[in-house]
Amino acid sequence: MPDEHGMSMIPGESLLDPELQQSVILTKVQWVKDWGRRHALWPMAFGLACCAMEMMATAATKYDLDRFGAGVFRASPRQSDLMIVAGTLSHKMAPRLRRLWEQMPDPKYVIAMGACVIGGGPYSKFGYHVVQGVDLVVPVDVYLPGCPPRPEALIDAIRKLQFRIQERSGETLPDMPQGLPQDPTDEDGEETSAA
Amino acid sequence: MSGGTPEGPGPDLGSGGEPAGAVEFHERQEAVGRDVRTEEMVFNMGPQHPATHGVLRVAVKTDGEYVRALQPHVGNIHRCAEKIGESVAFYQWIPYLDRMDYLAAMCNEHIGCMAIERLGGIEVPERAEYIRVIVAEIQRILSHLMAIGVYGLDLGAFTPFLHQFRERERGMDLLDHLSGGRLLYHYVRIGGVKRDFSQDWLDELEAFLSSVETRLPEYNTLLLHNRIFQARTFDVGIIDPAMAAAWGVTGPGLRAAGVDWDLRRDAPYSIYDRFDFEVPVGHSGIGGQVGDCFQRHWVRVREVEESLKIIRQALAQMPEGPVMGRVPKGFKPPAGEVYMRGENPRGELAVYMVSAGKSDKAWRARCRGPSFSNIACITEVAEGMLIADLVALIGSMDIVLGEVDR
Amino acid sequence: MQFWLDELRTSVDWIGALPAGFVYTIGIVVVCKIVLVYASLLAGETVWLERRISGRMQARIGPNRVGPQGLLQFLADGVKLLAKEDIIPATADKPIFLAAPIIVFVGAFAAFAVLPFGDGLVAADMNVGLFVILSLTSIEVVGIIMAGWASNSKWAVLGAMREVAQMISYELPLGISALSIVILAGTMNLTDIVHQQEGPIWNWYVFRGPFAFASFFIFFTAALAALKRAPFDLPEAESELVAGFHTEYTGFRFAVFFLAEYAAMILFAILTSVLFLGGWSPGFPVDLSEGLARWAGALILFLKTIFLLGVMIWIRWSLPRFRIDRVMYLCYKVLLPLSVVCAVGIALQVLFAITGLGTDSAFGRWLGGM
Amino acid sequence: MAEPSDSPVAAAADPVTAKALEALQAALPDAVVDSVLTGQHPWIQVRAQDLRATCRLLRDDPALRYDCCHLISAVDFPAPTEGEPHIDVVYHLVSYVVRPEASYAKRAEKNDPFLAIKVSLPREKPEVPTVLDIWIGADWHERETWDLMGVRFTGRAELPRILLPEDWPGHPLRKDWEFPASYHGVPIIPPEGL
Repeated sequence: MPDEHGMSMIPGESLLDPELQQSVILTKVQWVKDWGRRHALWPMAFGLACCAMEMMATAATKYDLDRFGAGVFRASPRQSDLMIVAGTLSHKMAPRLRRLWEQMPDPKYVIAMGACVIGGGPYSKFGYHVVQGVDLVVPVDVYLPGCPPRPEALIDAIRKLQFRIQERSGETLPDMPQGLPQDPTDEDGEETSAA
Repeated sequence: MSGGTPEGPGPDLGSGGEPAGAVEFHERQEAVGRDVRTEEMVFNMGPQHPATHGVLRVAVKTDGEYVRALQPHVGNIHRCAEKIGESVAFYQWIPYLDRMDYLAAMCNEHIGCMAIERLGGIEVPERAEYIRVIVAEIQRILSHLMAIGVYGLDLGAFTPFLHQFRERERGMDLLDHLSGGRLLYHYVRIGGVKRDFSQDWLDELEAFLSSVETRLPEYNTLLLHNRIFQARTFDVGIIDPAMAAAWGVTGPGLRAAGVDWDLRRDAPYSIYDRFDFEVPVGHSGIGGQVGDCFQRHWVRVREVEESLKIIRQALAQMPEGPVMGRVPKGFKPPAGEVYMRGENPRGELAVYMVSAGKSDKAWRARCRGPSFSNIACITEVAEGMLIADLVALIGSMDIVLGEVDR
Repeated sequence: MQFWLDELRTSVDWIGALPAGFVYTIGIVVVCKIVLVYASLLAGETVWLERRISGRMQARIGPNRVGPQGLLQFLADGVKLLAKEDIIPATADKPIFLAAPIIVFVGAFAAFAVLPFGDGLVAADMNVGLFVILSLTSIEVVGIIMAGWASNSKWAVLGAMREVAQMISYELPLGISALSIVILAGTMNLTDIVHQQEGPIWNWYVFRGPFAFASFFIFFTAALAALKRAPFDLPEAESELVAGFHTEYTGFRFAVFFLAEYAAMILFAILTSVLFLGGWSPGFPVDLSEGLARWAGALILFLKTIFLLGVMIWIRWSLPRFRIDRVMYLCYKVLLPLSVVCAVGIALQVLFAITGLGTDSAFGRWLGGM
Repeated sequence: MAEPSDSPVAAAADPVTAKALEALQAALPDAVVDSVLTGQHPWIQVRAQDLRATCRLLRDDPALRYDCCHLISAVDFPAPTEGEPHIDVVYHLVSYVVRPEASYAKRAEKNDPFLAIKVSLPREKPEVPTVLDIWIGADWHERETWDLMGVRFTGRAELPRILLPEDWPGHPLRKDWEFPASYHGVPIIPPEGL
């Protein structure tokens, strides 16, 4: 769980005296950790709809997300740091998304890619089955508008997230959403996700 | 479970086991000795799984590596396109059609607009028809390139996937320069298209066509002619013509099964009857068996070549003139209904629209996503195959979940 | 290593005054550290190499932002993985889950102890060096099945099953083709095997007749399979099994698996160069046993290793993945009989040489490796 | 605008539908309720209880051989201008086997055996016999029609929802369906001001 002081996720660290946290060695350690996290954002290979095509295009030949160290798409949520929610989130999918997010180890980041996951997008008004924004389900770090956003925009979002991780390391993370969807159709009690 | 010994039913294996005799076993099971107990596992492939091409969830009952039964679960990105279709005005629905099959947006627009035009009796200028065919065929090339590349990815070859993106990006740029969008365009409008080609764009198009022409053999070297690829796809996931017809499989899946059927030729819409092109049909001469994964892949590759032909012919025939017909302001078609079918890259998209008259909204807007029927048939095809073959099968169907769930 | 320590004890007075056992203990620890750090760095840079080469192959660039040309990318990855949350699934078998990465790590890295990096640059110059390496790398299987089983995830179990089936099968052609070289060389000491290949390029064991030549390809193919490299990457086939046996592993434990995989790649690349490609011998007669020349030899071996790693990467990013039954088919019906034929053929070669049946010509002597 | 038959004023009867209608009237004289043979969407309406016999005939008759159920759709008419409130279920059928001509050369006229069968159901209790055993591909279409329109298909083992979750309230494509406020704690109607 992200604590209120920002990105330090190791249990017990936030128990340290705030003044001690400011001391030279600990800030250096924090800097090194942030540096690593910044340059090794492994996204989860997780696409929902149209935006996922642009996410793939961003990882592919012309735009090459791997330049920023963010091109290692992991299929298992256990090994990924960044969830790019690309596409429309439906009510049926929301519990699974939530579960995948919970399966990711801390520190984890979420980019809400596209109009649909920001606020329902074009489906907001008449789409009964579309969640009105992914931030109702998981906390979002970067909102990336567009329908779908261009790959340049996704690169920009990742750069912004990198900036946020290191340069604004102490900032508060977004609040946890209140509504926690239950998985209604998990009849066999099996894991619905990769892990 | 197969725990039955010759003497009688095997011991209860607890959770995960089915009651004895509930599941029929494949012949190969008999190779397991009598002391070996096997137990079935239920895998949930997806919704977050690299092989499901989106958010398909397939519950697979396996015995070791063999698939015993499977059930696809869809609806994870059900986006209510039909409800929206009857809630918004006709012209407002076209962008939603784009988003149904996001890899074939132009084709969807084309067919959706034609449905509405037929409903309202709107004439489309000649030049606009040609432009529509050209952009739809560019879209078909892009979609098939994606399908070819992603199929490689499913089979573990990463490089063809990224290589096809090189051509795909050129094509996307092309449509971007024409319409302003890379993936979803809203370029085809009711009554015509948004804007005309420019000479620069035509030059760009020519460069794109020739680059696809030169690069396609390279992709074939990486996949189609690759020994491992052939070993993975030959005789895997065979769909015979009767099965294809009964399940409603259309598009490359149907043609690979040996059914010589292409709406562009057999029920020509738009101006497809003016072009001379072949319809690739799976046959035993190309390797593998008719209707297997390899033949579906081969049909896609061949269709890219045919699309190139159609575009070249359309460019040569294209007349001068306006690109937008006369569409009455506050367009309200008379009461009636229309069923418009068209050949999408994935199969037959059909739009069934009912107009109540005196309204700018459809009374009912129904879509038949080709992938919806294509993916349903894997329940029958996949029984008894290996998990790796299941991945090959799903990949070869080339589904787009946005269209399955709509 | 003992050679170096002895030299140190005779040349430096105060070290010579220390008890011999103490010096050796400290020496072992230091050398182990050096080997470990070297192997880890090399493994990390192999990851970078792989990402850059695959980038080139795929008409893109690859990581280039961290450090010059992205050379420090693996450090960022490592730091990040170290600082990640360590999740142990609630349903996992905890002790086995925790022990599995350690066993895999030990299996992959312990073998470096007997691996020569150059003439005399070997931590433990054992007479049974090759045997030790092959047995230590087999330990990895145990760790992997532990990981797959203890994760209590179906994908992991399936991945582990595939891994075990594949590795145990491919150890047969791997071992037998290595055995061919042992027959040819008459020793399992890796340094001695390289010494026998010194001189002109046709002294390399890969060029000692058709059987040795075939053995090289069998060995390399079987090594690819044992390393779970594409086209044999079934245990972690992403499009089928999500991430295979390490699906449930996070952070540092995953990093260990990752590192062990690349360490094993380097291990087999070095082993292949030592067994077949003349080790640190440049391919022409030159003395590389003393002083700076020793390090030149190490550099030559390093270059050969990089070349073989490049080939592995090249193969991985070009080919689709095999299917499990095809993998087994290839092993038991193609590679295993071929490797046996090669071993027998080489044994006959040696027999002819010993009995003098071919020694009347220079060609026969060369073929027999005598 | 390739063919003149596409325009809504075309008066020529569709030969494919006429042929099917003829066969139906010969074999099942009571089944056909209504038919439209002209225009761009000709159709034949049959009684719900005769649907299975109709479909079986259409599939098995050697001259018809409709081997593919292309689409099943339902249209809700809660307050039609004439008649009772009803729900129409429309079956669109295609035949790949029987085509007017066997040569696949380029041709000007359609080579497209394509048929629409309609069933009208009472709105309160829309029930129609399943055609799952006639065309296996109808399975998902029937499930979807049940899911979104609430038409129950009788005679099949189970009829689960397909697109929406099992506990979703109501059938959204009914014209009188109302948006629920939330689903499992996640709001559905966007908050005010959006």
